[in-house]
Amino acid sequence: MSRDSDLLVDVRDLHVSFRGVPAVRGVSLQVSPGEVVALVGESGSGKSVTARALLGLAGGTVSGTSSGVDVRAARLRVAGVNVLADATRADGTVPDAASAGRRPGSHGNGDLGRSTGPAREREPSRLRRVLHGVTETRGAQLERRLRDLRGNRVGLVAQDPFAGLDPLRPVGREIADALRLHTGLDAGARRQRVVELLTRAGVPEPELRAGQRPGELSGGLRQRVLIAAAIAAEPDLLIADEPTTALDATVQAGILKLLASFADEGRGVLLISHDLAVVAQLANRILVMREGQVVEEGPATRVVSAPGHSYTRMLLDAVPAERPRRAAPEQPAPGVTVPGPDAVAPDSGEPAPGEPPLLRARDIHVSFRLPGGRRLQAVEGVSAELRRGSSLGIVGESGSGKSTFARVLLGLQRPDSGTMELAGEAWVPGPESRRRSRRRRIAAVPQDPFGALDPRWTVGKTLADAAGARSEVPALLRRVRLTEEIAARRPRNLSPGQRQRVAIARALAQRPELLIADEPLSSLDVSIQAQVLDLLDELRAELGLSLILVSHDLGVVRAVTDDVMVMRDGRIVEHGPTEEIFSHPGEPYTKALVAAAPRLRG
Amino acid sequence: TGTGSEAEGPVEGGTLVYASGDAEPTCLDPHVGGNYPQALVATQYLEQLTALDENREPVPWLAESWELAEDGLALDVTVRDDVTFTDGTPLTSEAVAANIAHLQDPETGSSTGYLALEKVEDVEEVDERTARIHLSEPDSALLENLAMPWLAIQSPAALERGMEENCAAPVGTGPFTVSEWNRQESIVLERNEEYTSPDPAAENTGPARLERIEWRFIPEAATRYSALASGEVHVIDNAQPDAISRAAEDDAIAHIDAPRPGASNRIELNAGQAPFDDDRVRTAFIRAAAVDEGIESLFFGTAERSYSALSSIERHVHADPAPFGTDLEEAAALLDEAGWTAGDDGVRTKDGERLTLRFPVSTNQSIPAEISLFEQIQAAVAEAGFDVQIQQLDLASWYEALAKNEYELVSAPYTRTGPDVLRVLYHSDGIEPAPSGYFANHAQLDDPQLDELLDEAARTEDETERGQLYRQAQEIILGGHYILPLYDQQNHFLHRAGLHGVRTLAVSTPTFVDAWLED
Amino acid sequence: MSDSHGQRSRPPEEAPEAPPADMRLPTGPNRATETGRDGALPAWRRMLRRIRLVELASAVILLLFVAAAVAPGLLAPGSPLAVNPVDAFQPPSWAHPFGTDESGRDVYTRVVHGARPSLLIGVAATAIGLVLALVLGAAAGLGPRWLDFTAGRVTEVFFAFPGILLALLLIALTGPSPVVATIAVGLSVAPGYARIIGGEFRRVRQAGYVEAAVLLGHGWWRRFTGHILPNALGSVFVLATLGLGQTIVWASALSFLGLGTPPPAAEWGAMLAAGRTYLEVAPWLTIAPGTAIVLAATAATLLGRSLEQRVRES
Amino acid sequence: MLGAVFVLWAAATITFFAVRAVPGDPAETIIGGPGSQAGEEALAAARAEYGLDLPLWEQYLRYLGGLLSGDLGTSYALRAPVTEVIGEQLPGTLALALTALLLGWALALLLVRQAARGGRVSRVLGTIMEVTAAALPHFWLGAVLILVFATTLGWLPSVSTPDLPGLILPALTLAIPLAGFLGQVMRESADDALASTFALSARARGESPAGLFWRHVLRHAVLPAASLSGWAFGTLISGAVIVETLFARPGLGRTLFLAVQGRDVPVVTGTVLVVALAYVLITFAGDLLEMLVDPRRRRV
Ligand SMILES: Nc1ncnc2c1ncn2[C@@H]1O[C@H](COP(=O)(O)OP(=O)(O)OP(=O)(O)O)[C@@H](O)[C@H]1O
Ligand SMILES: Nc1ncnc2c1ncn2[C@@H]1O[C@H](COP(=O)(O)OP(=O)(O)OP(=O)(O)O)[C@@H](O)[C@H]1O
Ligand SMILES: [Mg+2]
Ligand SMILES: [Mg+2]
Repeated sequence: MSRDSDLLVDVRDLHVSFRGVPAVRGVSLQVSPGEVVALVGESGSGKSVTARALLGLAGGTVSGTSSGVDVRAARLRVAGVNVLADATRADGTVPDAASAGRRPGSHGNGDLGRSTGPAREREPSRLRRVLHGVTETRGAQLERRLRDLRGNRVGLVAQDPFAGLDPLRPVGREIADALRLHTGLDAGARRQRVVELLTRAGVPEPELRAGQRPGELSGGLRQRVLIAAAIAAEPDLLIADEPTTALDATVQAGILKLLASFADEGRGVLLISHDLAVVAQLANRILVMREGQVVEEGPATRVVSAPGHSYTRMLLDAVPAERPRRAAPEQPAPGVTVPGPDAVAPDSGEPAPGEPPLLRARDIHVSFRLPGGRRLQAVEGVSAELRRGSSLGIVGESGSGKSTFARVLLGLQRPDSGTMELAGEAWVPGPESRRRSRRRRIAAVPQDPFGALDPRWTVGKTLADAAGARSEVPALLRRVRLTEEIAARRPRNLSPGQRQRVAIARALAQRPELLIADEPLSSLDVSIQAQVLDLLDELRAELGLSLILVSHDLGVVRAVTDDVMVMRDGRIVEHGPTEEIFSHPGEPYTKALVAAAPRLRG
Repeated sequence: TGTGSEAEGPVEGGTLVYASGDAEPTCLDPHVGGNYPQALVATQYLEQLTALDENREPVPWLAESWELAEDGLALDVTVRDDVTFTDGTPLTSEAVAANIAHLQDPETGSSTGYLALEKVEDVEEVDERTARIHLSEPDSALLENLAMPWLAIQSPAALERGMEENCAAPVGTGPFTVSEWNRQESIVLERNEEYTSPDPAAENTGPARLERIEWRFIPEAATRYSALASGEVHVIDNAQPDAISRAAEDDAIAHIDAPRPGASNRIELNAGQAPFDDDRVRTAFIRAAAVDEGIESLFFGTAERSYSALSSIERHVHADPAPFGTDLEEAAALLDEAGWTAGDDGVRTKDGERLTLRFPVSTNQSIPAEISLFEQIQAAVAEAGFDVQIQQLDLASWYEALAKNEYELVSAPYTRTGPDVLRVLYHSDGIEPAPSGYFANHAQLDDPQLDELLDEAARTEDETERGQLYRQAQEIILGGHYILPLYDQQNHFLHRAGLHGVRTLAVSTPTFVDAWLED
Repeated sequence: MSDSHGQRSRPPEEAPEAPPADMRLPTGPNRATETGRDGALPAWRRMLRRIRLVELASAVILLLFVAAAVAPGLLAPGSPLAVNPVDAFQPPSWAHPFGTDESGRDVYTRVVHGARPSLLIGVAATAIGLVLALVLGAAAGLGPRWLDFTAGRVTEVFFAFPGILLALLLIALTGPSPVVATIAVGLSVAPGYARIIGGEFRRVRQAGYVEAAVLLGHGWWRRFTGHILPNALGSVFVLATLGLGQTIVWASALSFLGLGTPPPAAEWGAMLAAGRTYLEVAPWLTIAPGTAIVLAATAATLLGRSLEQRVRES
Repeated sequence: MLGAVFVLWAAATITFFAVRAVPGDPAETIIGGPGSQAGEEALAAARAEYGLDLPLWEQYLRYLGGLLSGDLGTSYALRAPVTEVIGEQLPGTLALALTALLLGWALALLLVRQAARGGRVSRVLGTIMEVTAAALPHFWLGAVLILVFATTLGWLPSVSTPDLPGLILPALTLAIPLAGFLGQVMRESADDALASTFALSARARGESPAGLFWRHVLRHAVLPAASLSGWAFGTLISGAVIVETLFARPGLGRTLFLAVQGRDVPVVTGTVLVVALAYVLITFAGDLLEMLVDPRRRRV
């Protein structure tokens, strides 16, 4: 590998803890120019915290609000800048003598960035902070240096696309900010560049989108905006934290290509993902993390083909696309959904011949008003039917109206026209009071689980509320592979993957007949994905659960659903039995989608 | 350097800024309504038929002379011949008749002036300069009353203009004329260049020396004083005790103490109903109410204890400290005797009734120091078992409380010229409320002997005899413990030491005829 | 119903069947602290360690005020009404720590005895304002369209009235008394609160977790009490703690206009209003009650915010 | 629009009846203030002139009729058309209230900004400052400002003058408590915004703490406060009653106070109408600001 001084990222023995709770425990990590390094691993294993620590933002945002964060490392250099001293400062943390004693000093390479008398140095800074409420002058200098690092030399695509953009500002402004901060472009040039960047990130109609606010954009669009903002100043290093979770396969392919080209230009990429297929396609090197530690590290090909650690092996085995469809297809024959009247209903016993389908949506139209008065037709005449016990996948490019359609089915979005019936009874449109008594029959996993969890409620309370009894909470948590300890936490202190599992657990808690899940697995690592998928299978078998699954991950859709519906621009372009559509896609769009899906091998 | 030290004599010109703490009048014509703020400002542009000399005897002003008929039922008033109103109308007997008619016209809504002319039946224009005032009864107070600004003589032509216009800019014969009125802010008064009628005590014979007066309204005492101290204004009225005591140490500020005539500042005990219909309870209250120390500390030595119903500047004033001695034990004994027995919480009761005294206080009329004094009285009489309830009310509610007879104690100022004010305040006629609900006899003193004395005094022209009658009347009022006199109605002015020649007139309003500013 | 049950089974510190080690996520917040520097300390010391200085100071101050309100005689044995004109305008001294007022009353005693009426005015007026605001705000922020419209208009009419006018009219109608002043002040702060609360409700009702509750089939009331109110409460909380000081001060403005708590009651607002006459000769007359108001409000705000932050961050 | 008319109508109606319900005879106000010693004739004349002898509902209808034609009636005490009285007083009060509003906003922003940049200590200090400011009575603050800046330092006039220096002290007196309140209200949302993921994104983009504040946090902080502009204006009018008295400033606040004291019904209702109108306008402006900042509000 190249000499140390050339390294874009040089981290030795990084420790991060929150109020004494360790999140990262001794991670070492190097990224050279031209290299794509991937961090994979369990949800909550500290991947994001590691990534943030590289920018001196381990604890989140600015000083003052994130006290209680402790960052220490034997070495923490990014693009030649020693982040460490700055990191501690910017976080407003002052390490105290007692905990300094516990610092694991296993790396004796003499470059102990923060152990060279930090206490002596920091004492006055605290005093001054007390007096003036401002960072001391030296700290300010370092802060300025760090700011030059952030955005300019290192770009970060933050993990959660739903919360990563300021809801009050047009997204184009966010991108333009990066340009304003790091380039000398004037306003006009910036505007032009924003459009270019959006185009490059695969955003259609970039001029229009630049003027919209995050609330008006689909998850995938927001994620691409974040990418555009991160690459705006052409940084040397791009840290991409789950950059494609909300993207459909074709767009994902485009983004991955973008990242690859980045590395080809001699820049570095630190990619965080739980999608091993994506990682395998792109990364030169892979680090596998677990509980704050790196358990395995090595060249991508080697790690994928000959995993050394049992956990890595487990991860690889769990990749859905690599598993035969339906791990244990005991009985369920595919319940055909597409308006074929003769379809056979699955497991839940033979339906009476005249029994209506569980769900029948007819000709749903939804439109939104855009700035400037134009209307956007988000869903245009979509119909669907679902028999009891069967499952329907909805795939399609980002912004094609999948979530909107799902929200109509849930009775959360009033359609402009169209109707939906639940087990033959009117469901939508109509007043909420008519739905209320039947609500518990349908459960949902929203695309934005963070927003859907009451920030004031502990996980335990949320689950108990949905289940109706506290006693079920531990079991629910175990089902989604969360520890019971999570029950006492609040959403803010969970990683996205943890939140998503809480959302799933809540949906299951109400023992629904129908589960409508919008990207339920996007933030989960494959091992847990597999477990959740198994769980869904189990429930379908046991309880006759019907499922509507919105997902970008064609592997998952293929593994779980009986039928699939492909959407584009608010319309259905193709639908039919899943296997058939995947093996013989009829429409060119479907073909492209299937072709673009990353594979772990080959 | 420069002109105008005291020694060198008066300087011409300049604008005087006067800051009044009184409410801004709603009408600048003092005939309408008739309160003290109106008198203050009207003194600058209106003048009266008579003035009062240093002995408070009526002397000619706009009236050159007068003659009372034998039977006392007609008064011939001859006005000066060299005076014209500032609108050019000459001063004639017609003007006198028009003014009295204006005051007596219900549409005018005069109250102070109207009452002062109660006995006037009609005015006859004997000739160009002589008006004969016919009276229903002899009125020994009439000439004194004619000295009040509320009976000032205005241009008959101007009175014709109608109330709205006249209120905005009355026309008189004074040293200044109203030129501008910026509501809630100031009234601008310009010098009357044709001025010929200074009051008898004036040293200046021609037009005023000041060119202009800016009459500002600064209701907040501290602000007013601050403005004076920083030289933003030259004169302030309603100077507060603490400000006066501070000003005493400031060479740049001078003090004028001009107690108002008429009644003294006193607390009246409502003898018209229980418990004060019992002389013993009234006496007990007065024995218990210690005020001397309070007056000393709250007023910083600027107010002097009064023992009289009348202002100390009035003629025939009779002061007697004897009825007002304090003695808690005597108070207790008297209450015991009257059947008020001590209760558990220290408040006495009788037949289940608590010894509660309602004391409505008008915040518009009582300054903070005075309210504090009331609080001290409240605390002092509590020792004897009285439960005084001070209710701070706005003026309208205060009158309402009085009209409904919902009070045992009250402090109401009354400014008027001459001892006849006693008749207004303590004649039993004053118990019967006017249609508006107003009545002046708050003590509800109903004593035929007193009524007789006061009526007789009002008819008596002979000053010695009059003095006798008023003395007897006052002895009844003081001896009967109907009132607790506190001090003269406070009327303090502070002004920059560079302002000279300020004097006060009949009702203690300042005149600036002689005044001049050092520059 | 499930609450009592829930209390028992809460923090699964010693879960009977701990998940296998490799399934464990980073440990809970308490654990590391225990094993760390605080490990040796008993539980109550650990509790104390976590109490921030600000919280402690605020709590102590509030406790003092509450003590003064409950048993003023303990802190200041004298009578707040005992006048002694000879002693008027004494600057602070050992005998009179906060000096004496224009009637020679001991300002310290008055401030202590003023705690009850003042805090009562503050708390009651704020409560009146908040309850009204909650009703109006809830109707505006949550109800159906027509109710939103009506409540919105009512709030606006309320608003359009200058608060002081309301107070003046009420007082003119019934005469001044602490109760009227309290009601008047409560009414006049209500529209401001209603506006904030309405906005907050509007924000919260669109939140994903409220949708989630809809999906669970929870009715309006359950959504309101379970999610909307608690999440909107943050700002309500701020208003409430701020209101404590503000309402006392508003009431004192009425005293300034001569319409507040009738004298000579020892009430902070009335003391402020009365003392301002002597601002220059005896500044301690306003400084003492003013400081009391500010201290009470500040302590309530700081403690409240701190606790709220704890709840949010725990 | 209809809402605004309703608000104006309701405000006028309530005021009309409320003032009439208050004890005290308006006729006395007409003839020289409460406690006038006027006779029955004078009172009757005054009542007839102002229509006070009519049944209350007829007076009300007449009043409404007058309103429709833009006639707010004639002041009992000032004997001048109410429109004229208000017309004279409004500019001064508007200037005062708007200056105070702007000043209050500026000070509040400063406070929030200061708190957003520092550590916990400065946040606590900020809170103390805000709460203290919010708990300063106007009459006391004004008196202290006069004492310091007029009497002692002599920098500014103690009596309000129509020019700018005369406006500073009164406006400050109103603005400081307002700033404390606004600051507290803003703080809450500012904190949330600071802790959010988008703030992290911005910081990761290289935004400075100041940039983060002005470009992101500020918008979120301003929202709840902006919705309060109308209300803040209302409190400023209430405060103006005191400040105008204190600084001897002509204005609507004092007019209102005196009119209530004098039971001058036309002036009270007229003033309330004008304040209500100003409130409606300012709320509208505040809503515009809110919508400008937060597009989510536009759809509702
Ligand atoms: N600000 C914070 N305060 C307290 N704990 C935190 C904070 N941020 C992260 N954590 C905790 O640190 C651990 C690591 O979190 P991190 O976000 O790095 O996980 P991750 O590996 O990125 O997971 P995911 O795949 O779900 O995104 C988690 O247990 C999380 O709950
Ligand atoms: N509230 C809204 N206002 C305006 N436009 C909206 C709104 N909600 C959604 N849209 C638009 O409707 C279209 C469909 O959005 P939707 O969220 O249904 O997409 P999606 O298929 O779920 O995409 P993704 O896979 O990225 O989540 C998008 O163009 C989006 O910008
Ligand atoms: Mg993560
Ligand atoms: Mg979506």
